[in-house]
Amino acid sequence: MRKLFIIIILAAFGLMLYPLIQSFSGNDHLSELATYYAQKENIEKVNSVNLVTAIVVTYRGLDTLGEVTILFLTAAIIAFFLKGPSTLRTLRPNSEIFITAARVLVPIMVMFGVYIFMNGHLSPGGGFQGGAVIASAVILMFLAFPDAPFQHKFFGFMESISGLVFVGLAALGALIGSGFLDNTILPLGTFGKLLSAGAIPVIYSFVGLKVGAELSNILNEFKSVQSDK
Amino acid sequence: MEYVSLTIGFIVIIAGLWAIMTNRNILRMIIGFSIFDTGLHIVIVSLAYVKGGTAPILDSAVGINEAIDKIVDPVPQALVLTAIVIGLGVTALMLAYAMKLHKEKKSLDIMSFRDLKW
Amino acid sequence: MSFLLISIALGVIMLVVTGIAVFHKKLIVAIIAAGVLSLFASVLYLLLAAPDVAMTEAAIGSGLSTIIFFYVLNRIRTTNGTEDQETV
Amino acid sequence: MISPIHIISIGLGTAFALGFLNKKSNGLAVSLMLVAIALMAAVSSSWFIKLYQGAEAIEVYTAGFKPPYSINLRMGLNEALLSSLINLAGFLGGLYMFKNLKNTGKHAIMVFLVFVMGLNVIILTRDAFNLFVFMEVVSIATAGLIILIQDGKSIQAGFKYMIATGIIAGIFLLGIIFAYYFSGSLNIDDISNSNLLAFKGGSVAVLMIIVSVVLELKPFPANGWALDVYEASDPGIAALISAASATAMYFVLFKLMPIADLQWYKIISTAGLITFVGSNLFGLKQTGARRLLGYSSIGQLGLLMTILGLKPFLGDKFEYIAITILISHYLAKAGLFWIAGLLKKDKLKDWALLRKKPLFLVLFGTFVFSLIGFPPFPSFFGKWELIMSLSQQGLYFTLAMILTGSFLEGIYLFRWLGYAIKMESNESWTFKLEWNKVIPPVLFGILVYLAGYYSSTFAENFNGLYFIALAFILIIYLLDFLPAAVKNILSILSLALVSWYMLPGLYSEDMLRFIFTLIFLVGGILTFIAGFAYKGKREGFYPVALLMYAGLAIIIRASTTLEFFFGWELMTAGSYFLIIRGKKSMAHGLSYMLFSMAGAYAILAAFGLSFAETASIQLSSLAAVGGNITVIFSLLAIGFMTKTASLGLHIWLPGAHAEAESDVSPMVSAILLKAGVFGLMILMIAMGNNPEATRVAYVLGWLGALTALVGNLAAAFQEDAKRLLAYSSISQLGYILFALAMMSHLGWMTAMVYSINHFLYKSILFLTIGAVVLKVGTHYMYKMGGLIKNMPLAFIAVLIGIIALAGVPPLSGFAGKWLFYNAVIDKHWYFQGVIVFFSGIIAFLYLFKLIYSVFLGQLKDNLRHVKDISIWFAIPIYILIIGLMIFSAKPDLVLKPLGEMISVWYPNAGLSWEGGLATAPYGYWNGTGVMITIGIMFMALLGWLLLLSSKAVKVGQFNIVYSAEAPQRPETTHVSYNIYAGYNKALGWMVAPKITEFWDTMSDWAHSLAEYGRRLYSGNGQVYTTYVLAYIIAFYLIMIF
Repeated sequence: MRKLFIIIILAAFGLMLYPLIQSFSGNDHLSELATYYAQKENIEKVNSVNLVTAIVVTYRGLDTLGEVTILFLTAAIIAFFLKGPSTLRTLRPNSEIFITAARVLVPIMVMFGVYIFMNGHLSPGGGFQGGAVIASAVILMFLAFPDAPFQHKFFGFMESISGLVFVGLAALGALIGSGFLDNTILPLGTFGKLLSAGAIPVIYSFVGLKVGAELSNILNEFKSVQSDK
Repeated sequence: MEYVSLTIGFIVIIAGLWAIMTNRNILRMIIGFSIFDTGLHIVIVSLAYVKGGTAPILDSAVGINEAIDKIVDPVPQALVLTAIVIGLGVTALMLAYAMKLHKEKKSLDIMSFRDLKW
Repeated sequence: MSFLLISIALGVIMLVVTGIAVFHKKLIVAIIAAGVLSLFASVLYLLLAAPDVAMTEAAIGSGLSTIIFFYVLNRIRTTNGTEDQETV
Repeated sequence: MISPIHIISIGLGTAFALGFLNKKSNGLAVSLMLVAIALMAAVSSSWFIKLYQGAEAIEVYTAGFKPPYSINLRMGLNEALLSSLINLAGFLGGLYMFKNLKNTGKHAIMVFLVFVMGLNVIILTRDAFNLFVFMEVVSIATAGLIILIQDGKSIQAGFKYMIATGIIAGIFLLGIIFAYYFSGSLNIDDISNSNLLAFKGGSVAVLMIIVSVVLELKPFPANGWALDVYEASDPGIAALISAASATAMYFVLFKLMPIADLQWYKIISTAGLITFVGSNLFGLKQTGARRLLGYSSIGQLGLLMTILGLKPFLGDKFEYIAITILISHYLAKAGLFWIAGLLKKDKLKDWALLRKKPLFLVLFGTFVFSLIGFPPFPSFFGKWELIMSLSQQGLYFTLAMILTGSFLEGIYLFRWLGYAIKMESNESWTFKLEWNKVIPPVLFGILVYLAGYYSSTFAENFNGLYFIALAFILIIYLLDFLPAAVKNILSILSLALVSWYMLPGLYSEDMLRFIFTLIFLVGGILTFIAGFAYKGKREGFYPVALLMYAGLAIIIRASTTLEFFFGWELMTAGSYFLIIRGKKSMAHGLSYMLFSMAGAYAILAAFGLSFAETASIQLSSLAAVGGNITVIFSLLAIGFMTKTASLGLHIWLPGAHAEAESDVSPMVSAILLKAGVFGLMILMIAMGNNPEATRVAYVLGWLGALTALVGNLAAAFQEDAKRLLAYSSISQLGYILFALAMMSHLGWMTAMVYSINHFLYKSILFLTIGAVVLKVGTHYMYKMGGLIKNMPLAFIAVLIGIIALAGVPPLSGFAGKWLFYNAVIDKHWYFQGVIVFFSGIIAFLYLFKLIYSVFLGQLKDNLRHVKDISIWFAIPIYILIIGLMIFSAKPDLVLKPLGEMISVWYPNAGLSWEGGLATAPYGYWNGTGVMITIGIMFMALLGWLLLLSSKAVKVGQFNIVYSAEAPQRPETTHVSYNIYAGYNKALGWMVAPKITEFWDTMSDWAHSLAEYGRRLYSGNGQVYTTYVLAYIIAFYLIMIF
């Protein structure tokens, strides 16, 4: 009976979505807004090869700020929500190969993550992706060294400092540049080079660090509760 | 192609809603949310597609001068990046809730959590 | 044209995976299926010329979320007595 | 000027920086958070001040690009006001929760700070997707704050909240992305300019955007999750959700509405209306404070939503109405939640504990009254404008529903207030009040008054001087620590001052108002004199009594319907508190309040209709009403008759008057009821000439006659002396209504004479009986008896009172009767006249019973040493008796000018005077002559009796002995117990509590409906998601059809 009701509702919902498909005609050209972003003179104003990055960090940087805030919130909430005594659980010791591989892999993954966000304005990827890769490295560490203590302080510090730098750079844009999150507070550099696009790589790097630290924190909280049996 | 992906997106959204509304198990509801989110992201990316377009990254293939005619819309892509991360935050928080709820009643059945009503 | 065929094929696979994620009896399979769905979605994003999104979805949607799911599932299994094993 | 963007820098920067602090410095962390919020508040309020002084709204572009290319924020007057409000609530909320936050640690503090910051951005941003992101920020922060207390319930509520908002956010995102696809921009202004509604897909996108914001406003019935959140989260958090979040979300809807069209406004207003009525209906069955507040919050949001939906109709009034009601809700709801948190009691009945802290009781009352929309609070003015505009637009159904919803809200809020004031409570206030938890509600309590004053300055034709009266009452309240006598003197002086200021002018200009001023204010002074009999402080008595008198004075002074209504509501509020002071008055206070509210809404609706027709709120413009006259006249008459307690609307009166304190009974009986009479007279003066009104008046005449009969009959069967007098009041007011309804010169003359008489003798009787009750300690007549020797002063007063009441010569009651018969014959209302005549005979029965069972017969053993009534009661009583005598002996003093006055409206068939001799069409009467004649006869009889008495044999009082045993029910041995049992058999069916039963049944129905309906909220979070989706579908269906 209830399922029938839900089927009816979802069917109606599907019918409601239908006009959207009906009115959808694909794109033959860019929308007005995207056209502006893709114009040469405007690209040069930001000087980022990756237009998505230009939008994420500069044009719509406030969204990104909100987004890292959400991760920050989630990490904070989970931190006080799941906090509990964490007594260690004895696990089956990992195989030597796995541990050795992890020893090698973790630094490489971290480096890779850093590479991704440093090149966010040049190639696909950026702060979030790089941050996620760093977090993956942390997971690998958790798996390989379940007994190793998690560097709470370090990650907390990273999180705070990168958040502050982000907000600070953004506010600096409003103070000395032409607006909050203005990337031209640093020299724009040569198009296509690592040191270009003004503040974008700097901001995106700190976004990456922050996301990495936040995700690691979240993962750690979930991991810690594993052991409080 | 964009029609196909848009349709898939919608179907995935509805499937996610179905999972949310019919599964009494909280974890399955959260999986439903995850599916719902994925569907949303597919829809958004589909809307960004321009016929025959390339990624909005200017490299040797797409020069700075021809960007307008070649690339796909970068705006929805930027939005979906944000949305994915938000989705992760929401999912993680829901899962934390699920753990707490389970700890409280040793059950994941949503029907067991009806202390507040009327 | 070939893109269209690929996307249709991908779409069919994704719908099947979605079906598994929604209907499969075993929770763990459902979780994995949801992760796989994300993974296929990121392939779709590549087709739709969105490499940034594809990377993010792959790393976050199918990677990290699934891991958190596993953590939670693991935690719940360890605290669960014998009772509703089936539902978990 | 600091750019508004730095609200974000400050908020987020501090939140991130808090991460550096270690675990031990949580106190520092909270303080830093408060500093950050204070800075944010400083930024927003400095903008508010600047914009208020006329500066242009500014746009902040991020990254230096113009919108739509980058995200822009707008700081306009509305934005500045609302973000200031949010930051204020955030700051006080943070202060309030200092300890909780400190104990939970820095992470919770960060969440709190981000929550407040996020709300600011929601207000400021003009970008749709940015709005989505920060709505997510806020909703995740909310989900975090809900579980701050980490008990099972809050976790459940938080989870329900998350799944519901998860779906809502998804739909919102879908809508935004399609809006972008169709319009090519994410800027809200661009989206609204691009006419999305022109094609199907676009309208679905609009639907998704609007409906999800509506869902965030918790519309009925898709709001089960929200109720749980209000109930389960920490009250400090609930306060913020209710005050700050709701404010922000409301503004979001306001901001997004331009993308929709008129049809959408209508849908929103309907959805809001359903929420307002539905939520308040379900609120009836709540027993827990926080859930009740949740229902009320949702109801208020529904009202606000309705107002937003009506924006196209309200025109430039919209902002005033929305802001006044929003601010009332904001201040009151936050304050109530904060008090709830202080009290730590969730059962409504346990709120009686609040009595132990009068400050909080006053705050509680303030917030309740401001929620309902009583003066002087902002919502009063907002609701007034709303009703006026609605009726101007002919939206009668909406108007009726809004009043219904408000009434339902009034029921549960006043019941709750009644519990707090009167419920039995043995608990003692054990916990400490921390200053940080006291300041926020106190500050909001003060603000709500200031906001009320400020709102009044925008109202047209409203005399701000009335606030001086309120300020004076406030001073009296602040002096509450003084002994009663001092406050009594101050009160008497203030009434004397007002009388001295008002009376001379009125005497020459407006006899009608002069007489009513005499009754209200001089009567007030006299009843205050009796107050000297009370020892101690009499806490809370003087402010509320003065409030009632202030209301009465304003009614007299009012020149516009707004002022009249303002005074009317003040009087209602004051008298409510007076009534509920009585010993067992909880239920009576409530029923008084409910009838008064219903009456007030009838009056309000009628004023609205009249405004719609005449486009003027001058009281005099009532005369210009033509089209809707039957409706307006009936509504006003019903409204005023709730105060005159006419049959059907009278059930509040007996209990309320009987249980009131001894000197309050005359205030609420002899004086207060006349406000209804005054209202009726104003009404009939304005509209009486219209034939349609005459038809209604005919019905009123019958109603008056029946009221007189039933009131008297019921009085005859009472054993409680004060109840007897109360029923007698009902009946006397029935006479007055009857006489007024005749709408002739003699009829009105009768009504005026009855009004004056009733004031005089009912004051005398209530004061005397009240004083006797104070001495003997019981209301029941069968427990008294034979008091004549102990209380000669009281006996004489009662004797004179009942002679006047009975209408036998020589006292002025006879004048009333005489005029009455003339008027009836003149009007040819014989049937009704017979009924009234018959009820007059019944009056003898209870009057006899009153004097006989109290003063004559056997003296009870325990009353042997009882003393005469207090001198402080005797003084006003005998002043009134002198007044009565003068009026009886020289009626022409008053009646002549009265006749002249009435001649203005009813020139024909008046009295003609020759000295003291009045001649009516059907007879003549000389008050002075009658007085002298009867006086001589009386003296002669008395002399003869005294002569005979020397031969009389004295019998000792306790000369008889019970044979063997004490009787089972001692009262049955009293000679006048159940004295009219015989009549009761014959006529008792007429006074069977049919009407009470009728109202009880109505109330039962409403409550069963609420009980049945609220099962909708099954507690299952999953079901709530179904409702959410079904709600969206419902909107879609409405949209396409």
